[in-house]
Amino acid sequence: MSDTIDNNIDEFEMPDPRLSANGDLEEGERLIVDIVGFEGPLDVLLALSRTQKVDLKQISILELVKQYLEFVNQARELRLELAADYLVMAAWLAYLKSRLLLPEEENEDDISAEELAARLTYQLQRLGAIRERAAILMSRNQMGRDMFARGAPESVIITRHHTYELSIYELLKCYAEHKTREAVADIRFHKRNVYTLDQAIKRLSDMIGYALDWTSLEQFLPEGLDDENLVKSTKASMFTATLELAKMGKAELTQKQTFGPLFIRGRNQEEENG
Amino acid sequence: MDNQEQLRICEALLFASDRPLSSIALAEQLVEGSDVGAILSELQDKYSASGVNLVEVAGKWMFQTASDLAFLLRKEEEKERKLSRAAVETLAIIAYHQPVTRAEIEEIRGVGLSKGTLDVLLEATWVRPVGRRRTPGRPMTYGTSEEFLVHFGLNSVKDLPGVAELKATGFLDNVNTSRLNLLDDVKPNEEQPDLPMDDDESSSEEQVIS
Amino acid sequence: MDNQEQLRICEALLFASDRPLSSIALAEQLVEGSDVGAILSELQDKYSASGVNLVEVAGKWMFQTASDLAFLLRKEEEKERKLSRAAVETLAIIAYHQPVTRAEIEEIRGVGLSKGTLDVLLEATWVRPVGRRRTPGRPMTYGTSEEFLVHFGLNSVKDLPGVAELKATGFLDNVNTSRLNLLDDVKPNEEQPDLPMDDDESSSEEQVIS
Repeated sequence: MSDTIDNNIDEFEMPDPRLSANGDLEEGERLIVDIVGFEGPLDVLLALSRTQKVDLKQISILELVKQYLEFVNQARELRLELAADYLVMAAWLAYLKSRLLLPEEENEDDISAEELAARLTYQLQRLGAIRERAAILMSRNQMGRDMFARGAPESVIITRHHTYELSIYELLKCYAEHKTREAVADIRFHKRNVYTLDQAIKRLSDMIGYALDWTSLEQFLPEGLDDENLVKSTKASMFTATLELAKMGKAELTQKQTFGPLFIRGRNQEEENG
Repeated sequence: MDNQEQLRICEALLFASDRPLSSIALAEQLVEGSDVGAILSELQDKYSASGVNLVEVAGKWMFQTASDLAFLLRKEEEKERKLSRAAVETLAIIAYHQPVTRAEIEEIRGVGLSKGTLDVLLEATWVRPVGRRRTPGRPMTYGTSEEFLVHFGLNSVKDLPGVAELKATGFLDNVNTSRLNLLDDVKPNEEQPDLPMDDDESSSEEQVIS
Repeated sequence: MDNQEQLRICEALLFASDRPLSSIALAEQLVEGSDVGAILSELQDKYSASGVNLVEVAGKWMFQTASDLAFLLRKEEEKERKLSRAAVETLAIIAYHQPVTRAEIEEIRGVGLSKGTLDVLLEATWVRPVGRRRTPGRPMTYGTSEEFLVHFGLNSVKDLPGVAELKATGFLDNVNTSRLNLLDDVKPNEEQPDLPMDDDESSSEEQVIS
């Protein structure tokens, strides 16, 4: 079978070809510092661990740390630009290395160096395991490459007949709402024919001087009004005007019975007279 | 490879192909000297009683659903659908203002009318083209159909309640009574009667509908 | 209709389709009381030696060319969807760890995930967003689709190669994505089920895919 490299399970089992291409060279120089080919520090670590040619469970973390730091140093000597990730990992591994070499201090808060090493191993194993599965997955027969579905599917032709549900209520409601909106949009303000309060106060003030006795409010209303709206407006304004004049102390009001006529007389005059 | 293997390959090729295959094209995929004709006729026998048959069309071969089962591939579906709000409003405007052109509907609604909205109403057979306006461009006018009246149980469009009646039945609750006069503009367009449509126009419209 | 007729109907429906059909969908087309399971297993037998096989994928049923003919049918000229190494690895992580967040994928691979990688898998419709994690930021989680199962001939994700071993070794345990987790205590994520996606989120995500 002409398998592509993706299907080659061995790729993940063998030492990484990116590292071992210059197999003749010394251990330290054997690294091909081609970081472009690697996908981050974990990828490099996994590739390096493969060169130990042992089961991932038995890899020597110290050895791995040494290899990685060499890798990074060499890259720096060659003035290759290393992403920050690589340097962070290098710093962390250097820290781990020192912890592993020094006698462990009695400190319950700290995680032991062995535990940290075990976690790194776990991560490498996990990545290794998923890569194996990825290779196995891609080596499976694939639809459209190894096996095929019906090339000319006969689709089910569905003829849909739509019936529409709408009640007369919904229809009318909708139209009414439309009309409501339209009405709102069409509001026009007509100039209303009114008798203003200022007009009323002036008229009442002028006339009250002559009303020394109680006089019905009706008597003060202007005559000859035929617009009913204007009559209403005039009454309202004249009533308000009497209240206003009473407040100013220019008039006195009295009403003998509920809903009965309202009587007014001027006050200033009386005081002057009295 | 034995003959049976060649048959299996033929079978797979015909199954996976997106077009009918000639016996020559098939032969190219088989070991030299295979009797394609014999293989095809054996395959045809194998499938003759199945739900799928191997048929020869225009000198080429393909699998096809057995003709007595063709009904499986054709389904009629009755589906109840709900009209969009725009469609209901458009229908109402056509009902009250008919005959009315598309431009007039848009003006009344104050928004553009998407093609689909009118199509849905035409498909529902509630709305139909009724003529052409005697104005520049002779635009098509729309009105309601007999199906519309039947669906809503109306004898004629004159049975639709007027605006005052809508108010009386509470449909126009939110509208101030004093403005009702502003609403009372529902009167049919008193213009010259629209032109009747020619027969061919009418049929072309139906094509749009379908 | 006798049982043979029901079998022909199943055969025709499955043969006509280029995607798997569920036994429920098939049963809807048969006379009431038909034993779909028995019919399917009879059909499977009937085709077991053919160039076309009836297979169960994604919990559904479909005809496809026999896998032993792959080397004969493989279309060399058809440009194969070549996935990058990152994409293959990401696909495997999503398949085995699903539902999994972007941050978790990055944690396992030890490297950031470029936007294109996930896009390729989403575009291939092998991967889909499946919900949101109940953690701060409510990150989107990803899983595999039915198309994924069909493409790789799997009945369910439980049938992924070596899934049991991975589980046994603890490699499928919760992924700790807190930064510098090597230094932190490994705190398993809380076992709250992920949030399902809202409809609108789902559709907006689909727009990204399409």
